[in-house]
Amino acid sequence: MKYIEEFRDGALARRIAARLAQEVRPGRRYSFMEFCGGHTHAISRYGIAELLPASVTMVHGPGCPVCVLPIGRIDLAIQLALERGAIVCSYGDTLRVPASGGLSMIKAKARGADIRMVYSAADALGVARQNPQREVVFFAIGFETTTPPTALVIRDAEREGLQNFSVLCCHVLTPSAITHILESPEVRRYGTVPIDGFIGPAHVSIVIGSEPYEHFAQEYQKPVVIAGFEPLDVMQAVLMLVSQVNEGRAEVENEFTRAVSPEGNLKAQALVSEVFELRRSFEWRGLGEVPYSALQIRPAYARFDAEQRFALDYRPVADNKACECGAILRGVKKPTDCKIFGTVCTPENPVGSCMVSSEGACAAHYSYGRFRDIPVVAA
Amino acid sequence: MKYIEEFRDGALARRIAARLAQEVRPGRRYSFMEFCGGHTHAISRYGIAELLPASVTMVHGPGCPVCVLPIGRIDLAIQLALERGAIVCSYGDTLRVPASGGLSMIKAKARGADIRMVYSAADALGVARQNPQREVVFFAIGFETTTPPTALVIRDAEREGLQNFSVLCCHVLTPSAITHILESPEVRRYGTVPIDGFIGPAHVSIVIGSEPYEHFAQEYQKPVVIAGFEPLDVMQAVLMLVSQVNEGRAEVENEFTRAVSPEGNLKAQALVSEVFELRRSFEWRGLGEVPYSALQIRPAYARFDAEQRFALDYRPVADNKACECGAILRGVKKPTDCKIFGTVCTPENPVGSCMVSSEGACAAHYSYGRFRDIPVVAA
Amino acid sequence: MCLAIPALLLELRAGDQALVDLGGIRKPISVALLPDAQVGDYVIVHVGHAIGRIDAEEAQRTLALFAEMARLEPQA
Amino acid sequence: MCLAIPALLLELRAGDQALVDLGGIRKPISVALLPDAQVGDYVIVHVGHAIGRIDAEEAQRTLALFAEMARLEPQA
Amino acid sequence: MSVIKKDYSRPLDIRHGRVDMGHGAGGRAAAQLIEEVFLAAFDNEFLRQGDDGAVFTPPPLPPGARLVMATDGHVVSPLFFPGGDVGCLSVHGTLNDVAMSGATPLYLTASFVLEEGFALMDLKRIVDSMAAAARAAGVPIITGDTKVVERGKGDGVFISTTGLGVVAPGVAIAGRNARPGDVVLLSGSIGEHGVAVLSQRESLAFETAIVSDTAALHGLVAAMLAAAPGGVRVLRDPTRGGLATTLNELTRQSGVGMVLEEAAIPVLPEVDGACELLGLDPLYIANEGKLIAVCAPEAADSVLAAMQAHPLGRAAARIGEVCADPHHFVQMNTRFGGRRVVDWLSGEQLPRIC
Amino acid sequence: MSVIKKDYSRPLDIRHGRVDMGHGAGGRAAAQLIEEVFLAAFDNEFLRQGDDGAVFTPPPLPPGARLVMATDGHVVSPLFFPGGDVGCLSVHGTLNDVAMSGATPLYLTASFVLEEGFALMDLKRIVDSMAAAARAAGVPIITGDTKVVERGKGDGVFISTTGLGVVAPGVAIAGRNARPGDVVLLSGSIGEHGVAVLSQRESLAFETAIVSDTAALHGLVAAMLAAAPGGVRVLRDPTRGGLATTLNELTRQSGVGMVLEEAAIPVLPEVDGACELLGLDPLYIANEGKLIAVCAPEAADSVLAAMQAHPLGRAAARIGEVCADPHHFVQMNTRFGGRRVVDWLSGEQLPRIC
Ligand code: SF4
Ligand code: SF4
Ligand SMILES: [Mg+2]
Ligand SMILES: [Mg+2]
Ligand SMILES: [Mg+2]
Ligand SMILES: [Mg+2]
Ligand SMILES: [Mg+2]
Ligand SMILES: [Mg+2]
Ligand SMILES: [Mg+2]
Ligand SMILES: [Mg+2]
Ligand SMILES: [Mg+2]
Ligand SMILES: [Mg+2]
Repeated sequence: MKYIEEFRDGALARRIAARLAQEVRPGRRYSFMEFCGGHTHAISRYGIAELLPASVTMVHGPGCPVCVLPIGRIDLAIQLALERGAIVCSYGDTLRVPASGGLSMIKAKARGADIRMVYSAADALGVARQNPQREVVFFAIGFETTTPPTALVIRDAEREGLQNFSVLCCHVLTPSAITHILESPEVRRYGTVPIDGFIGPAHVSIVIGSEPYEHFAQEYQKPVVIAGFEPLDVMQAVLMLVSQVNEGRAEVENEFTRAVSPEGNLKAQALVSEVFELRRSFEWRGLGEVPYSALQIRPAYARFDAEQRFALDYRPVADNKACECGAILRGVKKPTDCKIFGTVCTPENPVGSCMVSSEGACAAHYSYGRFRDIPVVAA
Repeated sequence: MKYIEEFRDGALARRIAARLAQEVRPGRRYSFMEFCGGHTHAISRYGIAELLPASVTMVHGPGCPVCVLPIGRIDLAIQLALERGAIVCSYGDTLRVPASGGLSMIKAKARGADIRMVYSAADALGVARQNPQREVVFFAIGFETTTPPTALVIRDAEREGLQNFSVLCCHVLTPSAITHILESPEVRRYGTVPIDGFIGPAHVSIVIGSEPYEHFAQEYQKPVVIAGFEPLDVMQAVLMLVSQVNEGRAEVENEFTRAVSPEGNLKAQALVSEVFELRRSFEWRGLGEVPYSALQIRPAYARFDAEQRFALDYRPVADNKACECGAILRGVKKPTDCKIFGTVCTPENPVGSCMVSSEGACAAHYSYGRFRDIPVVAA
Repeated sequence: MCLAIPALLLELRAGDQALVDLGGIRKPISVALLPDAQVGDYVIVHVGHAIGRIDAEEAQRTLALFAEMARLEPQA
Repeated sequence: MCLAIPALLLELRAGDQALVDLGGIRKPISVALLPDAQVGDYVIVHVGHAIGRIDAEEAQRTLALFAEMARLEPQA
Repeated sequence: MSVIKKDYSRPLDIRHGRVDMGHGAGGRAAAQLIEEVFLAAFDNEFLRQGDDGAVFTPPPLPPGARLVMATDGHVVSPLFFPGGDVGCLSVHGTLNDVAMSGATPLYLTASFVLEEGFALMDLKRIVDSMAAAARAAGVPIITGDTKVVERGKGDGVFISTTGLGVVAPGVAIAGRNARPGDVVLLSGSIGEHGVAVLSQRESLAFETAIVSDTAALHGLVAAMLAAAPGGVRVLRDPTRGGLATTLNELTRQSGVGMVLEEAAIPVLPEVDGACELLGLDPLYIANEGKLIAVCAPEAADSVLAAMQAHPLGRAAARIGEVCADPHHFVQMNTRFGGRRVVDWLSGEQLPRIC
Repeated sequence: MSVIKKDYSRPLDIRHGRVDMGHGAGGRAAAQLIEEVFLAAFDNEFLRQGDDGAVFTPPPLPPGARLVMATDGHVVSPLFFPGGDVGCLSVHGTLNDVAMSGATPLYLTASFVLEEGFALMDLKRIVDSMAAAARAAGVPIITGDTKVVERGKGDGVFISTTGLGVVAPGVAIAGRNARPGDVVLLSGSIGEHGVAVLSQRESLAFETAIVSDTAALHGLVAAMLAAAPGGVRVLRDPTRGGLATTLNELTRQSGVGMVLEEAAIPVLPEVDGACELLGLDPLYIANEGKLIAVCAPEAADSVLAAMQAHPLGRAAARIGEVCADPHHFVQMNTRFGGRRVVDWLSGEQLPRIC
């Protein structure tokens, strides 16, 4: 497959690895956060960690839209389906995220909730057209990449005058999350999370462009390299970050020039700002309430806003006590720091959201990397 | 089972048979119509014909509510379910009656119609309560026996203020059907259907009493013996009819005094006349349009009348050309007179309605009596 | 037509309901159409409703009539 | 995050729809978010929508950069 | 830092859990369901092989011995009914079809189609009931399969079982073997299974002490065969469609007719009562623990005696005779003194008002 | 006056008819459905016996020979997909489970659960496809059962089949037999069945030339066993859960680990494309005509050669090796040069956005 396979070439990977080994300064440690779950997934799936010099540590960031969904939001979706009789449509990965009372959307479905997996937001609109006598709610999650398709269906529903369709909007914003991490005491005050630079989002950046990252690079003096999700992209980005650190630079560099421009997709941006506006505050799993970190539907489209249509009342719900997802999403801990990783919490029975999506740090490590974990205890 | 088994005693039957054999006048033929399918069924199921003298012929009447349902009425019920999305509830035997286009309610169900068998009219009301968002129609058929329960649910629905319940009323009246037969050219003019007397309805008479039959006995000089549906009741009624004929009497006699009084169930009658009124004309399968032969829902209960609620337009549909149901229901022909009896038309694939209910003359003969038919042709 | 069957009324219940027994089978029915039905009556049940009752004396009389027949010697 | 994949745009269709090909798989997608998409473009498909396109020259440049790396002798 | 426990997995929450699509996807959840529900209940050396099929060494087959396979799907609604449930039914239903060849059943297999949302507790109850029935019958369930379908595309659980049995040399039992003059025996009263199930249908709800007659009949069959070697010509269990339909099958297969005596056919008063109430005929009601035997006239008495001496045949009776009839009619002399055809069931037997 | 024709019945209206509840009630309609659809298609001496089970004389079993039974329920949606349908699948799926014991399959049984309203035309198409598959495989369907469930309580048709096969003396194949040092072979490219089925799902609809790989593998197995007697230790068909899950089953059963070479696992570009598009992994996608063989190292080359010489094994490859590992991990050296765990499938494999 063109533009895919070329970026998964193992021989080239070994060359970049060799170059990296030359580039790292003896005695210096490098710690980079890959913001996106897409990078986390690539690192685990392709075994990139084994190709990096021992002095380079990758810290997983909060960039997985499924992982940052707070329990209370899933509860709302389940409530709509089970108590209000709505058809709730959602992307596949959302269905397994743990909610209150031992439920998840997929378990609610087994209890009779009419929950449907869709591949595209447009499919949810199709479900609404086919079921005019039912309320159909699209449970919309995702970062800036996934927001424009949601904006599109809201605009289309409005144009068509659909009466039974609404969106439960959980779209969140990348820059606010990065700022939040950079502002966190662990990074700023205690230095317990040393971050020497960021691998910047790939697909988010296709939409928003590379400009929004200039701010961090300047304000926090952290290098940012925007990189694609293929394994060579990741290796190259690490190499570029190491170079910046070595040279004392803190710039926004773009490894993913084949898809990302400075200004991004203007059409998509315009559509998003037509339909959505900044939300004053939004709860993220792991990060808590983060001001201006999410979107809500503009008043002009209020009748497509499930929160208003059903007068929903958001109730935050505490994560499982043992779960370290919060700390992991902030980069403070690693999956194996969690006491129940791989025992009580597995992809089969995820306790926290990081064990759900294969981009979640815990799931990625469990599924791809846990053969490295020692010691072994027979159960 | 008390009041059942005593009336099925084979030894007694043979005594009555013997008495009958004594009673019939040599050289005289006796021809009696059992109005009710219940009697038809008993005659076939218990093999009563074999116990009757050869000079006594039983002619089957039109008293099977399923058999007299015209195609157009079933079409209405199917239309409500398939095209109007209603839940249509009906008694079990109705489901197999042939309708237009090769359908029946049970075949419509296989095509997605929401058709539910109920044991009681009250169950249909229960379905309406449980499905407040759906229209629920009770397809009500039957003679006077079955009408009071329908009246009751309409009254109850009105008291409860149920908004989604209505009745497609197909209730018909026994006396009009008997009059129609007595007035038919075959009986009056040509004498092709010699009727020396009637076995009068059992359960209908519980409700309407024995008085309504006095009219026929006097007006048409035909003896009527009201009889229960157990086999001894039937034999005894035949004996009583033979005696009346022999003695030149034409009276209403009541063999079924254990259940039938002269005035009937007054409470039931009152309820029926509160809810229903005479219909100007109604199509019967076999008999055609018969004036004042059926009931319709009174204007005071109009919102429970499915015909008004859905603005239904009744279209009469001709029976299958080969089908002799009409002539059979009028007593003019016997099942074996039909060219397709037992070949194209079987209980499995009924062409006419007389092959549906086990009280239908064709079904009763096919299921219980056809071993008497000769000759045999290998298929 | 009109399948109906005599069953013993075992118990009157609220809302015009009653419980009947037929050969050991018990079934709730409506007695709304037979408001004076009593426990011990054999009521005639049709589509879940009592529409009438058996008059025990008349039943006896009918059976006696049959029995009388039985006493006559049949002609062979 | 945000699974997305470059696919060859084969055909533009009415209503902002298009057909793409990925390794022989053909799938209808929406190009409403990329109105200037052209047949022959490699568009980046996310949840059934083209959200961007591959700049072939830039892709070449990136690959050239890797290739350059490959020419350097690794230190064993 | 956490450690990786070998093969750790959280036990299923049988009390509150429900079947979800993952249990049918073939992954870890599926493996767990099989282990903790099916394997736990059926436990035997064949299942413990853990392979997709079960390998076994058949008993030595003397010359003239044959094998028999029978399969049945079980889709009863409701799943639990007085006297049984779909689990034990799925064991008996297939064992009986094996036994009706005069065979000794050896092994069973089971294939489950579960509906998403089905309570694990109910599943366990059903599987435990299957296991108990299989154990009581002395026939292990040696291999199986589980699929899960979406809610609204199944009905709790469907169980298809297949049985393998061995027919001893000299035993020649088949539906085509009835001959005019043969005697028709019935092992007991009819209609209990069907009435027990009907009594639980929401729309018909009636109370009854009747319980399903579901039972494994191979023991009874063995006793009958032993009583009159070569004397039993046909065996058949009158399940769906009841006695009437089953006898019609046999007259058609053998190209004969039959004449039954209504008075000889045992029916419990409660079954009669339920049938009167609903307008049904006991001859068409399903049985799950009864059999029909057609015997050579000279063997009939000893076969009947052997039946009556067995706990599952105490009420066995001679109910009729085979005759020549090019129409293959089953006729019946009614208790009332008449005669009538006893036809095949047509369509479904629906409760009727007329 | 009409006459009674012997055994007259109107033929089924296959073109316009649909399954109704009567077809499952055991009466005349049920008998007719069986005769005109099932018997017409499967026709063989066993079914023609017309009994509830099929009696047969097994082939002579030399000392050391064993029998194997396997059962599988088939619930695929949609029922028809590129390259096959639930009918042929239900034959191949079970034959393959029999073959994975190294057995020669002898007989099949089939149990159908039909949904009220299912078009008879579709049923006939499916049954004909089953018949063709069974005939091609040389294995007759000797007995069966049909049930009908109400609309909304089934999904068109579910088919549970059970197979009986014979394992030759000396053949000892089981999931527990893998040993460190053994070689893992795969008979061809993976993921085609799953992708072909997915491509027909309304919500995912994509066009592809991919067709299901559904096929009966016992011929391939016979060729492999002949090539290296005693050399094949484990056989398994990687169906639900795909190659990844099946290998995890095997490592667990044998108490070993495995190391795979990603570059050696054949995957068609279209399968790769579909997986990229939907966020799936071909290692977890179902196959219906592939097998995994674990062989003694000295036998691997001849087994592989035999596979490649067979039409169903042309793309066969050596994909990895068995190793000692108390965790029973399946690990994989990635094409990229890293190493990772290849875990069990967890839950269902859902298309994902991240
Ligand atoms: S292993 Fe599970 S519980 Fe622990 S941090 Fe990860 S997701 Fe949370
Ligand atoms: S046999 Fe059938 S077609 Fe003929 S009269 Fe009777 S019901 Fe009508
Ligand atoms: Mg069977
Ligand atoms: Mg059976
Ligand atoms: Mg049977
Ligand atoms: Mg299986
Ligand atoms: Mg259901
Ligand atoms: Mg199997
Ligand atoms: Mg299989
Ligand atoms: Mg298998
Ligand atoms: Mg069967
Ligand atoms: Mg369905």
